Amino acid sequence: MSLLAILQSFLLIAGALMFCIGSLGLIRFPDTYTRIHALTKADNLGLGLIVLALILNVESVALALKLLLIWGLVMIASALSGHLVAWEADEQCIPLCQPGETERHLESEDE
Amino acid sequence: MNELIDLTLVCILLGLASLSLFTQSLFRAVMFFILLGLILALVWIRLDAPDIALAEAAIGAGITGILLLDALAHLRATSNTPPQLRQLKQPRFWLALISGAGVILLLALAISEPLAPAVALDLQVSENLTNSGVTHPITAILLNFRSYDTLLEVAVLVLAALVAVTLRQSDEHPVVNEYLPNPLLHACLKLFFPMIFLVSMYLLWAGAAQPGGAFQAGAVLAAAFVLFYLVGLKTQLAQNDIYLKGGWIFGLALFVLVGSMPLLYGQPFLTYPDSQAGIFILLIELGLTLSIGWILFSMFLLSQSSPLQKKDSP
Amino acid sequence: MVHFPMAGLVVFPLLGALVSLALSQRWRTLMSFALILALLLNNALLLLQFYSQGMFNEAMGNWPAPLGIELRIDGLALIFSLMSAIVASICALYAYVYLRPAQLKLFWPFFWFLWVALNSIWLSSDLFNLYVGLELLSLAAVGLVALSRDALSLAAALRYLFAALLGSIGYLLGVALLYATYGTLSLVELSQHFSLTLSSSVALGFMFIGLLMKTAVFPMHSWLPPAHGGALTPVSALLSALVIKASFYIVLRLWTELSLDSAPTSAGLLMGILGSAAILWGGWMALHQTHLKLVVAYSTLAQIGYFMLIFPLLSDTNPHASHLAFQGGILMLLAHALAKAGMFLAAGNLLFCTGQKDLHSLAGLSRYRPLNIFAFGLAGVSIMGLPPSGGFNGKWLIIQSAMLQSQWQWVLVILLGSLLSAAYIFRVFSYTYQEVEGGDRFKQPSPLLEWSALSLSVLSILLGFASMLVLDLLPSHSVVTQ
Amino acid sequence: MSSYLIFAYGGVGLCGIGVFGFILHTHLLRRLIAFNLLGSGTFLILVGLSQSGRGEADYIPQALVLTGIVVAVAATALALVLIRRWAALTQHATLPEDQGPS
Repeated sequence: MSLLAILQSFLLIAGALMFCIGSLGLIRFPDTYTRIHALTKADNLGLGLIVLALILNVESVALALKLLLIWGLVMIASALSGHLVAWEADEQCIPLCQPGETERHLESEDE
Repeated sequence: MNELIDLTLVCILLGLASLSLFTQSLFRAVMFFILLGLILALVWIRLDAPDIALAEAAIGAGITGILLLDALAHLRATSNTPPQLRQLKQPRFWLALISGAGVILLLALAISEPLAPAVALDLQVSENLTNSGVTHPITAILLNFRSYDTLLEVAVLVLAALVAVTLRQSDEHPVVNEYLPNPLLHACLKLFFPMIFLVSMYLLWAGAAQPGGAFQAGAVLAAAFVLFYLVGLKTQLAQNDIYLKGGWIFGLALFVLVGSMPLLYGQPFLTYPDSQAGIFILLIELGLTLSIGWILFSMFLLSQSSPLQKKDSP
Repeated sequence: MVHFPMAGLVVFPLLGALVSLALSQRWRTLMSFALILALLLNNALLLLQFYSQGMFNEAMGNWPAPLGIELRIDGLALIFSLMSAIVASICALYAYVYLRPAQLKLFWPFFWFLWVALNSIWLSSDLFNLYVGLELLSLAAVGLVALSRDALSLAAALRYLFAALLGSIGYLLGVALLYATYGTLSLVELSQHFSLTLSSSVALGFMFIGLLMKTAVFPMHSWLPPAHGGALTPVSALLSALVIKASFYIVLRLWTELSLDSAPTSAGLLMGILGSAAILWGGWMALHQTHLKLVVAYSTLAQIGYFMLIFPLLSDTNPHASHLAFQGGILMLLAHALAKAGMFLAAGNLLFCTGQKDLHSLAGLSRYRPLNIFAFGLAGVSIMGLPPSGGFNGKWLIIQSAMLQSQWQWVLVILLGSLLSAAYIFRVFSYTYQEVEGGDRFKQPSPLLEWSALSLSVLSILLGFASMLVLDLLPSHSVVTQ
Repeated sequence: MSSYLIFAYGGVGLCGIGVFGFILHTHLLRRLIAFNLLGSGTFLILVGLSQSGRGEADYIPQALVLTGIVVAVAATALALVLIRRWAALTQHATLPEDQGPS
């Protein structure tokens, strides 16, 4: 196993882990704002790590640039969508959870 | 190893399918369904069908998801009875169970039989590919070998849009443009719009040689139109009946026109002139892309104008 | 120019759809009727071409099957195409007078798409193309049902849509299995390689269940009466006369092309039992309706049952008898299309006269609106199967075939069904003959409405005299046993 | 077992679940979701099974599925329009015969 392969697998696994952490945050965090925080931060990093791992493997510069472009676009998109969700939540006056408090509004949201 | 991935995918697929049917909350059901669409896109990749993966992600998950969510918002006020799985005594439950199990059993039996296709249609496709005007087999099938299917399929799309117009309330006001007054959204979308159009046209252009084509491009275009609408840019064009319907039928009209031209020269319907098939296919696809984008968008738009009257008492 | 008449069957209605969406009101109507004329002419040309050269195929885009899609004109396709041309043009004329301008504006495109779908189904010999055609047909039909936009018709449209969608998926499942097994979608090529293995039986099972659901055969029929009974009158006529025939036509095509008559008789028997149940149940329900259009809709259910009786009678042991059954079935289908369209239009006129849906309100109409009652009655003659009518000839051929094969149970069912249909039609009559006081308080429908209903009814009677002319179009032994 | 065949069996499962849900549910939106599942299952069988017979990608069923997906979306959109209008008129998302005593 070459050094490159080891580095690649390390990056891939780390990226996948970041996704797991982000998803964990989505499930476990108490309110909308913290959930967005978990999703946008962790997933962007995760995608970045995976893109890096893939770049190590490509032959042409063009392909590497394309991969980087994907990363960049996804970052802008997720930043924007995160912002929009938080903004809409703020518009609807969804409160921030205080420490120790469990979610209330979500139960009513599902009905 | 690969089988393991496939099996996992299938398990996720079936799990999501059950969840999307049997969760109590309708909102979650729709969410699970959209998720299922995304997983399906992965499955299509595993099935060596990148074209379908693109279409599934854009049309199956994207457009269907948007329409479902949109409808859900309007259905909020209706009496939403959650599924009652526990009512085992209902004959309906047993009928459903027996039919579902019967379908699985019969299909599994049928599938387990060894296959011996007598006709090798895929060989014929690759033999005739050079005469079809494009190098991507799926585009060749959709717009040349079986273009008659595609013609009828576009008619189906126009028809669906037509029903949406039919059911529009006659007493309604013009569509109120309830855009999102968010400065960041505007700024980012200004950056994105050219890119989305570029992607759409690229998908169309690439369809001749690679995965892509009119339907995927049309779905992307529809997304761009919806974004246009959301940020409050001019969508007055769609208010005008002539432009609205003109946009729908543009692709179909072009298709019929190009298709019936050879009839005048004594050739069968939908025949392309020799050695110019590629150009005509691109022309038709361009028309289809615009029309499909417009149809999908107007489905979204027309549904905006009939808000549900809120119920007075729950 | 050889290619023109056949492609015209699809191109003209497509042009109609485009024109009716794009043009202004006056031009829309004008062009629509011009295109209807063109289509009638086109059908006549096709008939001439068929007389001169017999059955012929045409490959769309010059790609022959199995790679491309081939359209085919044979006797069966031609009969159905002529039938839909006649019924659709008279219904269009009726709709033009009957519908309000706002409704008419929406009616035209749906009508044209419906016609596109019908013609594409009659002509197609490709399994997947048939699927697309079926979907186009169902969506157009659902749109037509929803045209009146009230809650009742919306519920009917939804019920119809879900039944139709489930039916299409059933059909598509079957196509998937057949393609995987035989590697072809062309019906002609499939029939060369077809053998009744487990997987192809399952495939055909799914296809038939789906198609019969779309045809509203007995246990899967509950969507039909509200949809056909609740729609606007010209729409009801189109749906009952033509739309349900399309899915049945595919069943018939598959059955004969794949030589299922040599299959185990249990399949045919099952179809026959379903048909018998439909005849009895539909007749019984029609007898107990209080709304005129629901009576006619349930009568459609019963009539579908007669078509199903073809299948147990198609067998390879007695080619002559099974050919008789086939001819009888086709005649029944044709007679039903003409008579049921006429009956619905006449019923629409009667409802227009009284302004009410209830059967009791018909009292006195025989005296004051005899022409409409006469149209209704003539159609009823064909539905009941009294001589001389297309319905009688069809029933007679089927009975003959059943007697030749000594399958007496079907004869019994047909006789019982005829009694029931006589009962529900005379029941309607008995209401109209009741005398009322107060003289002529009914509205007068425009003569065009009355005459279009009457012309269809008369045609269904005339079919009784011209039966041989129609049957000559069919191959002399269409149920060929290889 | 080839991966094509695995997905064909997955499609069988989807079809079964779809039929079960389609008949069981009375809520029209859920029924529509069930119909879409049924459709996806059918598409998986169509592509998966015919490719497992050949052992390689077969473009014909893939093209058919592309057509099928578009048709399914059109049908779904049409159904949603009808459902919404029905809900707006009656405040119900189920058909009258399924509403039961209330």
